[in-house]
Amino acid sequence: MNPSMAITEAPGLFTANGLTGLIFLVMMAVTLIGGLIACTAERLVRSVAGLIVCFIGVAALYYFLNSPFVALMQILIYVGAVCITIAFAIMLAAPEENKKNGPAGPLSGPLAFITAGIVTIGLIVMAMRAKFTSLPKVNGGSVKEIGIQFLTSYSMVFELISIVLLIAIIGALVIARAGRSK
Amino acid sequence: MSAPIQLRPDETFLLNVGPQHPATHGVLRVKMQMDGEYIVKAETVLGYVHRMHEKMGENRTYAQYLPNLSRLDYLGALGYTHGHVLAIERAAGIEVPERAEYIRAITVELNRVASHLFWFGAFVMDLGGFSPLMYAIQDREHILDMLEAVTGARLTYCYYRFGGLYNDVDDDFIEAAKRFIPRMRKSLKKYDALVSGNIIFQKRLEGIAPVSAEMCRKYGATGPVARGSGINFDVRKNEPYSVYPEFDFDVPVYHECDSLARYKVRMDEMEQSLRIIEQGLETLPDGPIMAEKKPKNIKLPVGDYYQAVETARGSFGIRIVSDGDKNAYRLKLRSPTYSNMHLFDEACEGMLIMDALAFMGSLDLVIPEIDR
Amino acid sequence: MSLTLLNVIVAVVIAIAFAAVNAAYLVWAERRGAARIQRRPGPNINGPFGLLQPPLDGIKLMTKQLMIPGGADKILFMVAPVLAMAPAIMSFVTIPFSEGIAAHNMELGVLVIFAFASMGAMAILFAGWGSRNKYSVMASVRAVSQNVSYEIPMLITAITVVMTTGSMDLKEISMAQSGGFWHWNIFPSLQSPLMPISFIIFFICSLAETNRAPFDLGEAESELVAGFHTEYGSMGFGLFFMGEYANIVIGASLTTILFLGGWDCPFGMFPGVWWFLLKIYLLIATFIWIRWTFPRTTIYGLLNLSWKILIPISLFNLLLTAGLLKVF
Amino acid sequence: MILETTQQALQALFAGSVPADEAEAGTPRGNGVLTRDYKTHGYHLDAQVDAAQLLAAVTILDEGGFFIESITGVDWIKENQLEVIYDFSRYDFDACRVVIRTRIPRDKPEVPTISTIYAGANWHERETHDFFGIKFAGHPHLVPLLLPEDADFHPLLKDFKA
Repeated sequence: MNPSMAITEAPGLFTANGLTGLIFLVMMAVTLIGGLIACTAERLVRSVAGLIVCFIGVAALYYFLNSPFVALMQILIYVGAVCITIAFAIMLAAPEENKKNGPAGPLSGPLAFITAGIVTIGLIVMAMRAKFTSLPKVNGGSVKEIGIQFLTSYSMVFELISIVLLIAIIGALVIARAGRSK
Repeated sequence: MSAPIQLRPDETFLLNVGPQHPATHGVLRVKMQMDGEYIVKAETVLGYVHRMHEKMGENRTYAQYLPNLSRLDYLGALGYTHGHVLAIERAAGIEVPERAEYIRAITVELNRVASHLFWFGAFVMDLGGFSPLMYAIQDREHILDMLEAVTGARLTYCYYRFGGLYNDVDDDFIEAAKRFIPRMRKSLKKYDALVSGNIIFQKRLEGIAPVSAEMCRKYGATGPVARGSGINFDVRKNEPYSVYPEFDFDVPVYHECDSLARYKVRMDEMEQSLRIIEQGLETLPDGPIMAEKKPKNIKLPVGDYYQAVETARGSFGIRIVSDGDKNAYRLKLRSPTYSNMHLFDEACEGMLIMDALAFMGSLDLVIPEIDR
Repeated sequence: MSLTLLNVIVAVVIAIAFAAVNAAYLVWAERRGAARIQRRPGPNINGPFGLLQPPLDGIKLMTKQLMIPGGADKILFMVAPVLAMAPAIMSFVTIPFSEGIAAHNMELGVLVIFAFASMGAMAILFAGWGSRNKYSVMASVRAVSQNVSYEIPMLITAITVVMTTGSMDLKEISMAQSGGFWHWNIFPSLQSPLMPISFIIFFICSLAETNRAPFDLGEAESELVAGFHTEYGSMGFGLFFMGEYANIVIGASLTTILFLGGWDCPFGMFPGVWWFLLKIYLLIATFIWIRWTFPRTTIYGLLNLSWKILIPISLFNLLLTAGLLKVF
Repeated sequence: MILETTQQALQALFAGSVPADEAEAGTPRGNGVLTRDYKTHGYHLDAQVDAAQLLAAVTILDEGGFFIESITGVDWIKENQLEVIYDFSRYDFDACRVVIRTRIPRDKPEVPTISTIYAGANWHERETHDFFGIKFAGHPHLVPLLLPEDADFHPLLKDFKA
């Protein structure tokens, strides 16, 4: 739950570590609140807003984890592109906003609750048992290093992702063009 | 050209453009059924400034009715009063002195230039360019100053009288008008450089909103709208009235039928109007400005009379049905923009909203003149 | 550590102040500039040259009641102006005004600005959607598709510059161009001969990204009334306004840094912050000049320009530069 | 040229009937085609037709390439009649203004619509309906145009009191 638990002695609030922890907690809270809004909001557009808050929180966490590149990419791609795409998708496909997705069975509530509970407890237990060691800094988040890594050790993954994106773009184009008569 | 649209009636929405909307230049309302940015169907709703001028025509004597005509179209009012006095003079058989007719022609053409100037500015503003409006208004101001000195009014002139004019022009006016012509020619060149050659401007208008000649005929479109569709129709040439046969001028006609053609027609018309003014000032005869034989109370013989004139917006017709009394039994005003605007509903179907509003601008609407 | 924190806070406050003052006085400059172009005086009553107009406008906007239209999505409606303003101010933090003046120099300066700029589209979308006004929704859809389309060529062009410089650090990019105007990125070099074209693409994109005429389809007052901020009054409108001008300053700053040598003097002497300011204000003056001269494009003309002209050219430029970098 | 052909074509509608004499307009006259002095009246042909012949007459003009100028009404309250006046003109230099008029009883004012032939007649007919209460049978959308939506009065009728 709280990684600062790993630190044995609780630091004062106004020391550097304490402030860092506080900011970290705030970021956690932002992420969680964003996620909650995204899940529970009645209107789909508000869900997107929640998602954005969530993504910004995640980006801040990345920044905190000393990888500003990933953090900025998170904002640029997830907030700037993915969320807008989702918003457009909602605008294209939501004439009835409040319609629920089919009738919910009598068991669905309890089942969902139980599943969520198990997952949560599992995660908590894992977090408590895990040893938090501070890993060595790999490359200080340098763009150059990341680029070299992408084009050498992870080039296969990188290319596969490109292909997935290409297929997605082609699919989107096909769907979009199908609506036109010419 | 706009891309073809696929009609999905269940996914359209109603957009209410007006009665208060920046593009309608007054209180005009268009109900648009939209499919995204495309117009599926449009219905114009009129009558927001309807004042029942025709009923006033029945209740007032012909002379009392004179000021009403200038309230139709606040931009080119002289053309409308010209139509009225011509109709009465025609029916009552009043001979107008030549000098008066020349001055009428000069002032009407000045007014036409003023009207086109304002249209030019407003039209470019419809397309998102602000500055030309200011330049146009500045040039128009010179005309209004001149007309004010002569007629006593800046917009709603009541200058013409049955049989002549209210007031003779003085040398100052002639001097000012002579000075104005070269200045205006220079301005027109400037407008050409600033606006006509602009690639964004051309792309916005070229091929947009085609109005075929046949469509013009079915709707009775006249004026620059018809001339932009390749119809060589100008009442000044087709049914010459006043002293227009004595002037050497051309009627600009463009065959592209698009918004750009309508724009070009008006820009060329300003030049032609300047030519008329120039010739009129040169050959302005001396003499009286009022007919000598003119009945004090005008009564028209029984019958009905029609007079058409070419105003800045097209052919304005006035039909007077007289029962011999001193006011009309029935007075019908045929306003050009009414017919021109009627095109809009049909022509804008399938258009993008921004093209449609540019098209609306190219029709040169003056709403009080539609609603009368 | 606390000193750094203090530094950061001071820097952020200065950035906000700079953004706000700029926004206010750019409105004044724009109005005066427009007036000059249109041969009229413009605001000249309040104070010398009308210089008191912006604060008075600010007071007026702040003291007005914030009207929320019935049926609007209140939360989104109120969040949108803040979302429009905040990222714009955040971007100021990374901009180096000269070698020594930068709130917080980051290695990834270019990326920071683009990341925050991408959030602006969301603000417009929320504003349009939250207003529950058809004009606003149409305008926001337009503005967002425009922003998304123009981000791509802008980013690609920026990457070209980053490749030639070998750094994403705005400071380093500026430093790499120091020593007279012939070192600036705008001039074609052996490695990237298409730089002037890149500059033009970047400039066009920054016009489009800031929703400025001739690409102001998001407001398009002659057809969509006032676009996405139709329903906004008082400070909600004020924030959108400030956000727009802050974005303009950032766009001009970025253009200056990437292409015009940052704070470098054209003649290789006395580099300093004044050169930087001179350059960005010249660019902003160009923005104003263009806005009051050109008519507006159509939405399809706009998207065609991006997808059919700017993106292919910028991609080609990217590949060419990459190839030439490898060769030389 | 056009003048003669149009006159003949319109005259054909009244085959067998006596051509109307040059009675002064304003007094009831028989159906038929009259030529008018353009100089004093401002139009060339004046055809009064029966409401049933209206479409035929307008079709002749449509085929002749005329454009529609306007449609209006006149309330002849003394004769208890309403008159509908259709103005047509030409785009070419062969100036020929044609007036088609038809008289209908005041208590049952109904004429067929010509908006099927001239799309532009739509508004003119709506306006005439506004002002005179004349019904245009077959008109697609006969609701007030210039008057308020709920207007049930017809201001240009001579017995209209505001």
